[in-house]
Amino acid sequence: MMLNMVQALNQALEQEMERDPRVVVLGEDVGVDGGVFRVTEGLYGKFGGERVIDTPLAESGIIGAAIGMTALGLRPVAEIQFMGFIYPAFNQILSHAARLRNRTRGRFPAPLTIRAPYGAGLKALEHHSESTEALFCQIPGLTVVVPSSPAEAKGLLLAAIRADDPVLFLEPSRLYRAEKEDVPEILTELPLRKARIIRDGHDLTVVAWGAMIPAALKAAESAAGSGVSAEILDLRTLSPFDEEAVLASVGRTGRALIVHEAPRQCGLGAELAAVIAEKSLLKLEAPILRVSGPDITIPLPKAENLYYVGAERIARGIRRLMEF
Amino acid sequence: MMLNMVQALNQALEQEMERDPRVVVLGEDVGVDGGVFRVTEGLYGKFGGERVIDTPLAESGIIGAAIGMTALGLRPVAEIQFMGFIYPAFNQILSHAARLRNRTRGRFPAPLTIRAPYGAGLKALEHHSESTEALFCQIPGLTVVVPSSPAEAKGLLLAAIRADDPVLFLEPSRLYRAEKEDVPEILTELPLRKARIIRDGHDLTVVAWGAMIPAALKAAESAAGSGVSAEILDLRTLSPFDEEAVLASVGRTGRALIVHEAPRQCGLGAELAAVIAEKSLLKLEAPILRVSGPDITIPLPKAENLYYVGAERIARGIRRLMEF
Amino acid sequence: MVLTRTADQKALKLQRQGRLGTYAPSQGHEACQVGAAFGLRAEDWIFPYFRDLGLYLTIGFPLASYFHYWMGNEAGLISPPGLNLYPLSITVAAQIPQATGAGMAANYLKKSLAVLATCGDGATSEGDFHEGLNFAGVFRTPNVFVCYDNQWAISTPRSRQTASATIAQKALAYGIPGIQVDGNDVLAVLAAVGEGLERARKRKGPSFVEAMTYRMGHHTTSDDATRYRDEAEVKTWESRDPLTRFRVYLKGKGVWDEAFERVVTEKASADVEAAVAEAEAKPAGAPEEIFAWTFKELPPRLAGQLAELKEFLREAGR
Amino acid sequence: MVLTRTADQKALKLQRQGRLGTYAPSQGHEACQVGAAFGLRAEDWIFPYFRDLGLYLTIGFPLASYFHYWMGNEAGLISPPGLNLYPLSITVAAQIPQATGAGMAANYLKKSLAVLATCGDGATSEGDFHEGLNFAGVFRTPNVFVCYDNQWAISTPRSRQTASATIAQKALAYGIPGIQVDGNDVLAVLAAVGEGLERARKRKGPSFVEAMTYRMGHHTTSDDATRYRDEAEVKTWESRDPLTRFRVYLKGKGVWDEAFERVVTEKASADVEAAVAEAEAKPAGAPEEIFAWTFKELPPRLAGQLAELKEFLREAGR
Repeated sequence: MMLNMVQALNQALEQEMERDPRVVVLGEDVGVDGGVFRVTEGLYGKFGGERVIDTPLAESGIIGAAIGMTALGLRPVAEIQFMGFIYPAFNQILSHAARLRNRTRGRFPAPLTIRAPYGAGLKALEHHSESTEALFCQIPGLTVVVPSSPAEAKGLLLAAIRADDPVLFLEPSRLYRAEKEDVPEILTELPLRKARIIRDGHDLTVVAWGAMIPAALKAAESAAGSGVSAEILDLRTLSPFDEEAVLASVGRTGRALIVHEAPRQCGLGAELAAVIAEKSLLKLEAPILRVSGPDITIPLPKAENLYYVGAERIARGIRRLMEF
Repeated sequence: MMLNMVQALNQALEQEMERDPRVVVLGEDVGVDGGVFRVTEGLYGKFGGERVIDTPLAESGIIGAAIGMTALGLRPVAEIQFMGFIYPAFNQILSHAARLRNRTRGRFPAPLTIRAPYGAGLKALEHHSESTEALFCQIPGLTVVVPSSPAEAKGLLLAAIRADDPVLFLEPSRLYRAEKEDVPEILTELPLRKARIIRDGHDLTVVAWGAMIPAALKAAESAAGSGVSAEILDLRTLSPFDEEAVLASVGRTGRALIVHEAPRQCGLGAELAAVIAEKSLLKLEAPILRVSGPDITIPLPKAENLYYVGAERIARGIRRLMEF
Repeated sequence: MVLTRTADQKALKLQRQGRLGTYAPSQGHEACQVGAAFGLRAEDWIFPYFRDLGLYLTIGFPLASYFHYWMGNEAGLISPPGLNLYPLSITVAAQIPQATGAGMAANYLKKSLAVLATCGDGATSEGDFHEGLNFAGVFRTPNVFVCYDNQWAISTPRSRQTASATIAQKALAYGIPGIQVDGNDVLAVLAAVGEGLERARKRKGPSFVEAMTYRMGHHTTSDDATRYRDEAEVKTWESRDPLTRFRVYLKGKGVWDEAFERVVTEKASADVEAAVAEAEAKPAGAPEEIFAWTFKELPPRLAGQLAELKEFLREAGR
Repeated sequence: MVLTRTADQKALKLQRQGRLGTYAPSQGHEACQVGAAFGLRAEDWIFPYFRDLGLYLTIGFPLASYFHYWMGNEAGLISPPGLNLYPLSITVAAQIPQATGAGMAANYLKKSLAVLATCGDGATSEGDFHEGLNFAGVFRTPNVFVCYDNQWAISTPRSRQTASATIAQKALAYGIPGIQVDGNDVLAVLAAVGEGLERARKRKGPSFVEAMTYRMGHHTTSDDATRYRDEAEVKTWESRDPLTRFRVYLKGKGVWDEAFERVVTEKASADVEAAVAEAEAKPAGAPEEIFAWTFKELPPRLAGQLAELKEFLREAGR
């Protein structure tokens, strides 16, 4: 069935709730309203208010409550309305959810999923365009996942909910309704921790995720016009990430371009570059480049385009890398 | 006068409060008790409870209040008792303190200083040995400073308080009473954003900060016995960091070893490696190596030594880099 | 209040025309916003939230700037010199401990002034609300906290926001006097907040006002309130329109007539149109503008990124 | 309570001897810890904080594990099978919303059980306390929240922690019944908490108990309480020792005599010594142990770091 990402996520939630009575959904406006982006639409009507829970406006309370639910064997899926509003819950995520397995030597893992839309491109209010995934990639015990298409979104969300570790599942809001894709009605989960090559190439490797994937594909097509063959690796799981796939691709192509819309400094691109620089230095034919947002707060809509990373900037990065 | 780091910090606070009536101190137990590490000892008696403020137990409240104080022209120095307890204040730091200058186009900057002890080595309770400085280095607008000796601590704290931007000032608790140093009674501030070479060398560059500096010096001495000449760069300001100094030193030596006690993934070492890999690739004679804590939560005291980065591990990193 | 209503409706119209971004409408809140602001003095401080148009206008904040912000430019948050207005908080309740801190500063500086903070009922569930009010109680700060209890936080009704019988009674948890007033009665709000401001200026400590009102519109222009609330409820509150009520009151006092209404309405329309024109004439952000305010001085790495951006724009022919 | 006192004093002695790490002593809290725990049933859940020795012992948590944790090994946090005890929270108040979530889960699962959470008076200032209690009120969870109001949060006296007249009245802000009891009277605590547990099991909603007590010792072994509090105050509370009071009560009931005391004391000492021996015999963490529990399956990158560590240890001859 042709679905956009919102519909695919909705289907994943509905099917998984039907399959597994341990799955509950909670968050601000996820119930009666169906979520501000409608990802949870229809669930309240189908599963009721004790299972699709409209909470008060309190992010730390939401994540803390989700943690407590795992104690009794539930698998909560908590929604944080926008990534820019997740920080009040930072302590519950970092000091608790991510550490419980380790603190209790496996007695009380915390298999919860935190969903949040993230990223720029919607010309939204302050705090509504955040892309701070790297902050969460330094948290031991936390799995961070970002889908790049409707089918990916469904399969990875199923995997996130079924994972026995806490997962931060970041949804690129720019892709919510961008395109439809054929999403199998019956779909098992896609593997976590595995990157996928979505375009083969031999001149350079573009490592990206989320909304940067369609942009990178576009840039690669335009580069192909100039005879440049770009391989594109969709990282999918940002932490723990698939180092082997990254090194294998860069080893083949000899050039690495890392793309993210987050600020450059201490973005996940830094870690990827560092790993390549440590383990594949002799295979490199050019410096490792990053195309990213600058190290500033993302501007309000009037100047958002000056910040935002799209196909043009990626294409420019490809050119610069090939010209080296 | 020979002072340890606690005494040097205490002297900086006292002198700056005498000099500038806008400086106030707030936090848990900073007043009557003089701080759990005694950094604020004596200030309550000297300046009174409206200026050296014992707050209720609420980290977001502390930072939020400090921000509000800057509105009326004060320069608050807020203490978070341990870095592991700073996360509830993450939203106030990231979304507010660091952004106010930008949000108001300079009308309301937030010149506050947040002090927090950090790092391992004290064999402390859970959450008392955190080293998550990199989480704060991706926040645009926030300056992150770490001193590595008593005199540095005094000079950099003075600079942090006088800075017109918000500063996170992280104090390596392991160095609080480790050594005394001659600290000038009259000392103006040391420059922010400037690294310093604390040991000249020509075979490789060790970039480090905080408690890793004495360890790196020890490792460099032992390497010198094997004829290896290690240059040591104390980064001091972690964000925005002194890229020029890093590239200049690595350009001279051709080898880079980055040392931090934080987990490796997405640590600041990743950004340093990425910058070197982007801008100085052709000058490198060996891969960029990182010596760091592993990507796990720091263990409780019985196994803390398995995590902790000290001179031995740094020496091993130097050997591996030179053997390449 | 008429100006507020007029400007608010204009903002909605501009949003539909694509001339203004996502917008949080104020309809229904005119009395509590204006009433909260009316008793303020020049030396007082204000920590507002994101639905506070009437407050902004009452204290003399330029409407053009207000539009400019919601059109998508940070420069619209700049308070004119002499206006002690902190930028509105979008992250819910973060302004509460900040306002308390301003009150602590006033105490330390021995200033006789009041610090006003506003929030919605949803904000009362956030940790920051609690921490800020608790500090205010402990430090006896010169704060007045006003909660516009408008019954809905997006789709969450007041009854599911908290099981507390009133919001006002939450103040008792902090040793702060709390009062509930009719938020659609501008004079009631003014009286209650005014009393709090006086207490504050006399350094008698903080106070809390719950102003009962109703969010007549959607949460923002991205929201569709018909999905989750009853039209009948909206109708009930329509009949309590704060403007109508004040009009009736003024008429009873003999100071309102249709000519007066016409003058006020026309003045409001003209002011709003002028403000829109002024806001739309302001330049969009340039590369330098978005880089300039991260730090006091541009660090070399940021300067490099700015140069990179400008080079990209040049190459792209923009 | 005797066992708690004996184990607590032993922990302090071990800490001074360097055999146990920084420790948060429980002296003075025996009645509220034991009283809070005594009415629990096997199906109930517990979310404790870091000063809860008496609670742990009352519900049958192995003392050897408790020592093991405070000696510096995570394995000491493992609850035995069948014991619904979540790991204690060191970060203040984080356990409160977690306990509420457990209550929400119980509601969803239609289980008749109670969820107990404990905290100190300092915790009541944290945002998480507020958010967790507010959720409990809204969702009518089967929670009992017990605050050991021990007058001091490190150096902050109760009077500077909040301007609220009582901690118990804070519950009213969440539509939750709150009660203040004498926390040094084990039967009073048991009665109040027991009533709450019954309410919870009958799905009548949450309740809150403030148990007035006193932290007789330092905050932890790293603290020096003589720097900030009056010896006279400590003396006053010494005379209210919960053990003495219960002894007097039992004597009055004719169920206490010196022979009984001797038996109890000797049993406690023997149990404590056995627990210490058991805890000290446990192995220190191995490299595999500190890596094994970050994720369910060790990711390749972590496996690489583990190999790196083992190589380092081998090279270093350890």
